[in-house]
Amino acid sequence: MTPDTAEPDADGPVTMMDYFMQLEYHELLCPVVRRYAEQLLDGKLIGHKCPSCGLVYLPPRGYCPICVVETTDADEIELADHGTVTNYTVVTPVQYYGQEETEPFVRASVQLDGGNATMNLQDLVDVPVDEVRVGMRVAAVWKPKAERDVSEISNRSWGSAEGCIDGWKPTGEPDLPAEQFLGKAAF
Amino acid sequence: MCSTPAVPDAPLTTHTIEFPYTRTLGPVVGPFLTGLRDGHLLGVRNRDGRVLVPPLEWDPATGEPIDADFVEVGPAGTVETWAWVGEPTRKHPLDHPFAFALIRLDGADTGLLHAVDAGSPDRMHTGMRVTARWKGERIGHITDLTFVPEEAR
Amino acid sequence: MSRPAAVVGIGQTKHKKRRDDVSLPGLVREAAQRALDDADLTWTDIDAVVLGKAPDPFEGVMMPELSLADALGAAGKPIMRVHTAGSVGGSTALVATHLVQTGLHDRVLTVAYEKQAEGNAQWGLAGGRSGGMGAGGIFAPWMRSYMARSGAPEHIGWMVAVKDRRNAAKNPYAHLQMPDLTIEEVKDSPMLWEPIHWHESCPSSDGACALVLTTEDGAKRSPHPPAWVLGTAMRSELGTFPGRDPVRPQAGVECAHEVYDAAGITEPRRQVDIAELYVPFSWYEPMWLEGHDIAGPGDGWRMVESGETQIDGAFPVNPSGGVLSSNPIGASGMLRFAEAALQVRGRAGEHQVPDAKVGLAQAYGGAAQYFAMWVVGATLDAVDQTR
Amino acid sequence: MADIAIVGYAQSPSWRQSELTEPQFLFPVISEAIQQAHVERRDIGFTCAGSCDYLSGQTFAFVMNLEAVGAWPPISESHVEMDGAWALYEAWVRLQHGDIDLALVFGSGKSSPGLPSEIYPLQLDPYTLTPLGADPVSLAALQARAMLDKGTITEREMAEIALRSRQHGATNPYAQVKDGRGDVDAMLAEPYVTAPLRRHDLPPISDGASAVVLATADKARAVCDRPVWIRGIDHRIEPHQPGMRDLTESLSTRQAGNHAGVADRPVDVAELSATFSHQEKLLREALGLGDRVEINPSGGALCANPVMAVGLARIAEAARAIRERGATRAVAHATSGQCLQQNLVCVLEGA
Repeated sequence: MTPDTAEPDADGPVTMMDYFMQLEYHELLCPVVRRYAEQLLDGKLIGHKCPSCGLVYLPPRGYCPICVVETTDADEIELADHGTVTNYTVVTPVQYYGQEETEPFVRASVQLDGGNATMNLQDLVDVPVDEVRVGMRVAAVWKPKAERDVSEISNRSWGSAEGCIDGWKPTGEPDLPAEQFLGKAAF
Repeated sequence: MCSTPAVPDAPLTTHTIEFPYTRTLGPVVGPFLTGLRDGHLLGVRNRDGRVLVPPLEWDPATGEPIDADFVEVGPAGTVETWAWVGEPTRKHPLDHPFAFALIRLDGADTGLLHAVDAGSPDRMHTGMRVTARWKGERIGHITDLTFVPEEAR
Repeated sequence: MSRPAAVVGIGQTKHKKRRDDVSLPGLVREAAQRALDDADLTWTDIDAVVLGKAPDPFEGVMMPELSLADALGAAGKPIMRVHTAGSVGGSTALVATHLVQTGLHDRVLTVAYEKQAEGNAQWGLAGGRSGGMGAGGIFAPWMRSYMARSGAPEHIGWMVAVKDRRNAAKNPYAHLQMPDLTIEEVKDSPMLWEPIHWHESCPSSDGACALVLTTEDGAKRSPHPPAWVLGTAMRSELGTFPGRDPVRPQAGVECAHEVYDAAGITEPRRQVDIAELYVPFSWYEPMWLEGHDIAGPGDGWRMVESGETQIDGAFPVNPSGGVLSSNPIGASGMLRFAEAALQVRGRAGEHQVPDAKVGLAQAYGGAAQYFAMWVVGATLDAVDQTR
Repeated sequence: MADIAIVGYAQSPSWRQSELTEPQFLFPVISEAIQQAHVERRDIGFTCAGSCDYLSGQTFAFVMNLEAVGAWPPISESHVEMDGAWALYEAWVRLQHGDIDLALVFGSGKSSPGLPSEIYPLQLDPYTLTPLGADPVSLAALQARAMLDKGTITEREMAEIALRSRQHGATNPYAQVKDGRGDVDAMLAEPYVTAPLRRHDLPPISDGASAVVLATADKARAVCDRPVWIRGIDHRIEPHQPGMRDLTESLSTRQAGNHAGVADRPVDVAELSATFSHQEKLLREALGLGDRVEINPSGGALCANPVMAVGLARIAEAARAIRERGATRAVAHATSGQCLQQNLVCVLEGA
C-alpha cells in the first residue's frame, strides 16, 4: 500500500508532485508521566486510583475522566507487574512509510493482578504468536536496570513501558477462564 | 495536578512526523507545473476575461468553472507588496535572506506569491520590476524558479 | 424551532484506489457538482457549506476548508469543517441538516472526502510511528469478543464480505467490483488481524460525497423526489476505561434510541426498509445490528446467516456495498447517509431496494466511540405509514 | 433566531510552554465554566469542541480531549477542526432546535511543541503555497506592507496598537505578555523581524484553553442573574490565494459583521482576533467601530494567542466585559487562515 512516487516522464506532462512533510515537536513531559517514567526506571509500575470510583489509571493521567475529578500523588498506587491477558490481536504489519515491523506481531492487553488496571498494546515474549490465549497468565520481563530507557515516553502515548519492559512472558500458571475477560476489559 | 505550570528543567520529548505525500495535479495545476518545468508561466482566463495566476480550476470569487484557457504570462512582473525574510526557515525556497512578494506578472490580473532574491531589503520596493530566474534542472514544481530584480538580470 | 429538511441533491465520485486524474479540490468539486446537478441548483444558490474529513495528516493539508473554499464556491459564505473521526461524514451531514432545520439557511451544501492515495492512513493512524496496528488491529479483539459472547460461527464474517461485494457490483460508484467473490475466497484470503481476513477488510479509496439539503419549499421545487430527514443523533463516549464494553458501546445504543425516538420508530427491524451501517470489517454488520438494538443479543449474526440482510432480504444492510467496498475514510460516513437517502428517493439504480420508504444510516469512529445516525423517509409521514 | 445566552465562561492562563497536556489544562477550565453557570454537567445537552491535530502533531488529538469533559455516560458531542469560536457557532445552531437547553463549548491548543513557521504553511494551497514554506509572519508582513503602501496605517500606529494591547494585557490575569512599559519611539527603534513587522507586531506563541456554557433563554434566566445574550453571530470566508483578494480590507469580516448586526446599536467593547497589530485597524474598519469603542481590553491576541482557543476567548472576554465591567454591548471576532481569510463575528448584549 505504499503510494507510487511521482516519476514524471522528462518531457511528458507533469501530473504528480511530491511533498515531503517533516515536522518536529518538542514537548515537556507532564508531571504525572514524568513521575511514572522515574518509577519505571526503578522497576515499578504506578497508577492513580480514583478517590471517587476506585478505577485505576496506568499510567496516571492526573484525573479520572469518568468521575471528572482530579487525581494527585496522594492517589498513587504501585501495581503488580504480573497479570492476565484479557485480549490481544495479531497484527500483520502494513508496510507504510516509517514502519519497521515486517513479521506478524502480537499486541495484548494485560490486566494487572490486584485491580482493574490494564496495560494496552503490550508485546508478548517467549510464546509463539499462535499460542496466545485470552486468560493466559503473564509477568513483565524487565530490562536490566542499566538498559532501561524512558526517552520514548511522551505525553502522546501517555507513557508506554517498552523501554523498560521487553514484554510479558507466560508464567505457566493455569489460564483464568476467558469468559471472565471477554468484552469486559479490552483495548 | 493543575497548579500553574512553571517552566521546569524537565526533559523535552521529541517527536517527528514525516511523510512523503504524492499529489495528483489535475487539469489545471498539472499544466501550470508542466509549464514551469518547460520555462513558461501560465495563467488562466476566467469568464470575465481576467487572467488568474496561479491558474485555478474555479473562479475563486464565484465558484464558476473556468475553461482551461491558458495564457502565457511574465516572466517579468511588478511587485504589489513584499516582506523581507531576514531569517529563512528550512522550508523556505532560499537559504539566505530574501523577500516574499506578491508579483503581478505581465499579462496577469492577480498577484502570485513567490520569493525575490534581492540580496538586501534596500533593493526592494513596491512597484519594482522583477523577473523569473529559472533553475537549471527543473522538475515541474513551484520552486523551479525564483524571482530577481529586473535590473539584476 | 425546527422545520423539515430534505436531501434533494446527492453526488459522489467513482471511488478508486487512486484518482490520478484530479487534484484534491477537483475530487471534492466533482461530488459537489453532481449533488448540485441532481438538485438542479447552481453555486450561487448555495447559502452555506459544511465540510468534513478525517485527520488532516492523511493528506498533509491542514484545515483544508481554507484552500478548498474556492472549489466549493464558498467566497462570501459560511463554511465549517467538522471532524469526529470515522463518524465525520455522518456528523458533517447532521451539522448541515441542523442549519436548514433551525431556519438559518435554505440551501446547504455538505461535502466529505478523503484522498487516501496522497498519503497513507495506516501511517496516520499510527501517528507516524512504527508498529501501528491499523484500525483492524484495534477492532479485531472486539470482534473476537463478539464471536465468543454471541456464539457466532466464523463463516458469518465471510458471508457479510461476499454480500457487500455483490451489492457493490450493482453500484457503479463502488471501488471494489467483485461480483464473483466466494465464501471460500474470503476464508482463504490472508489473515490481516485475526480474525479479520483480507477480504473481510475495507479497501483504501480516493473519493468524495456531497449532499444538498433544503427546506420544504426547496424540496417542492426540486426536480427529483426528496429524502426527508426524520431524525438525527450524535453520541460520543470515552474510548478506553476499565469496564467499558467496546463490543456494544453505550454511545451506539443511546444514539440509535435517540434517532428512533426522533423518527417515531419503535420496532426498527420491522419499520426500517434499508440500513446503511458503517462496516469497515465484516463482523461489524452483526455487531451493529445488535449494538443498535435492531436485533436482540446474539441475533445479529442469525440475521446475516438467514439472508435477512441481503439486498432482497427483509432487512437489507448496505445495498451500496458499504465501507467494505469503498472507503474514502472522511466520506465513508456521508456515503452511508447518502445511500440511505438515495434509496428512499428511489434513485439507487441497480442496487435499489424495491419500495424503500424508511432508511437508516449510521457512521462510527474512533475506538468505536463516536456515533452519528439519521433516519430518512420518502415522505414526512413515512414512519407513520409503517404502523 | 431564538435568543441564546452565555451563562458561564472560563479560560486558562496563556502559557508560553505548559508542561501539562491539553486535556490536563482543559480539565479545570471546563469545570470552572460549568460551575460558574450553576448547572450540572449531566444537564448539558450538547458539547462541541475546537482543536487542531497539527498543532500537537498527533492524529486524533481531539479524542483525548474528550477526557476533560467526562464523556461517560455518553454525551451528544461534535468537534470542529477550527477555533472554538466555530464550535460555539455549531452549539448555538444546535440550541436553536429548542429540544435541549444547555451546551458546553471549548477550544484548546498547544502551540509550544511545534514551530508555527513550519506548521502553518500546511494550511495553504498544497501545490503553489505550501512548497514555498509561506509562513504566517511573512504573509502578515505582506498584508501590513500593502496597508502601509496604501496609507491606511503607519508603523507608528502599529506600535501604538501593540503598546496599548500590552498595557491592557498587563491588567489581565490570563494574558501572557504583560509588559505594558515602553514607549512608541523606542519600539520603532527596534529591528524588524520580517519587515515591516517588528517583534511587538507579532503574537506570542501560546498554550491555553477556553470554555463557554450556552443556554436557551428560559434556562439562562433560571440559572443566571446576568446572562450575556448572543444577539447575532455569523461567519464568512474569502478566496484562498493571498494575491486574489484585497489584503488591505477584510471583506469577510464586513460581511459577517453585517449579518450579525454589529451596526444595529452602538458598541462599547470589541474583542478582536487581531493576531498582528495592523489587523486590528483593518478589523475595526471592517466592523465600522468608531473611536469610542474600547478595543481589546483583555490585551487581545497580541498578549495571548492560544490558537484554537483564542477566538473563543475573545467571546469569553467580550462576555466578561459585559458581566464584570459594565459594558452594554460588545463585539467578539475570531479568525481562521492567513491574512484574515475567514472571520466570525458575534454580537453580545447584557440585557
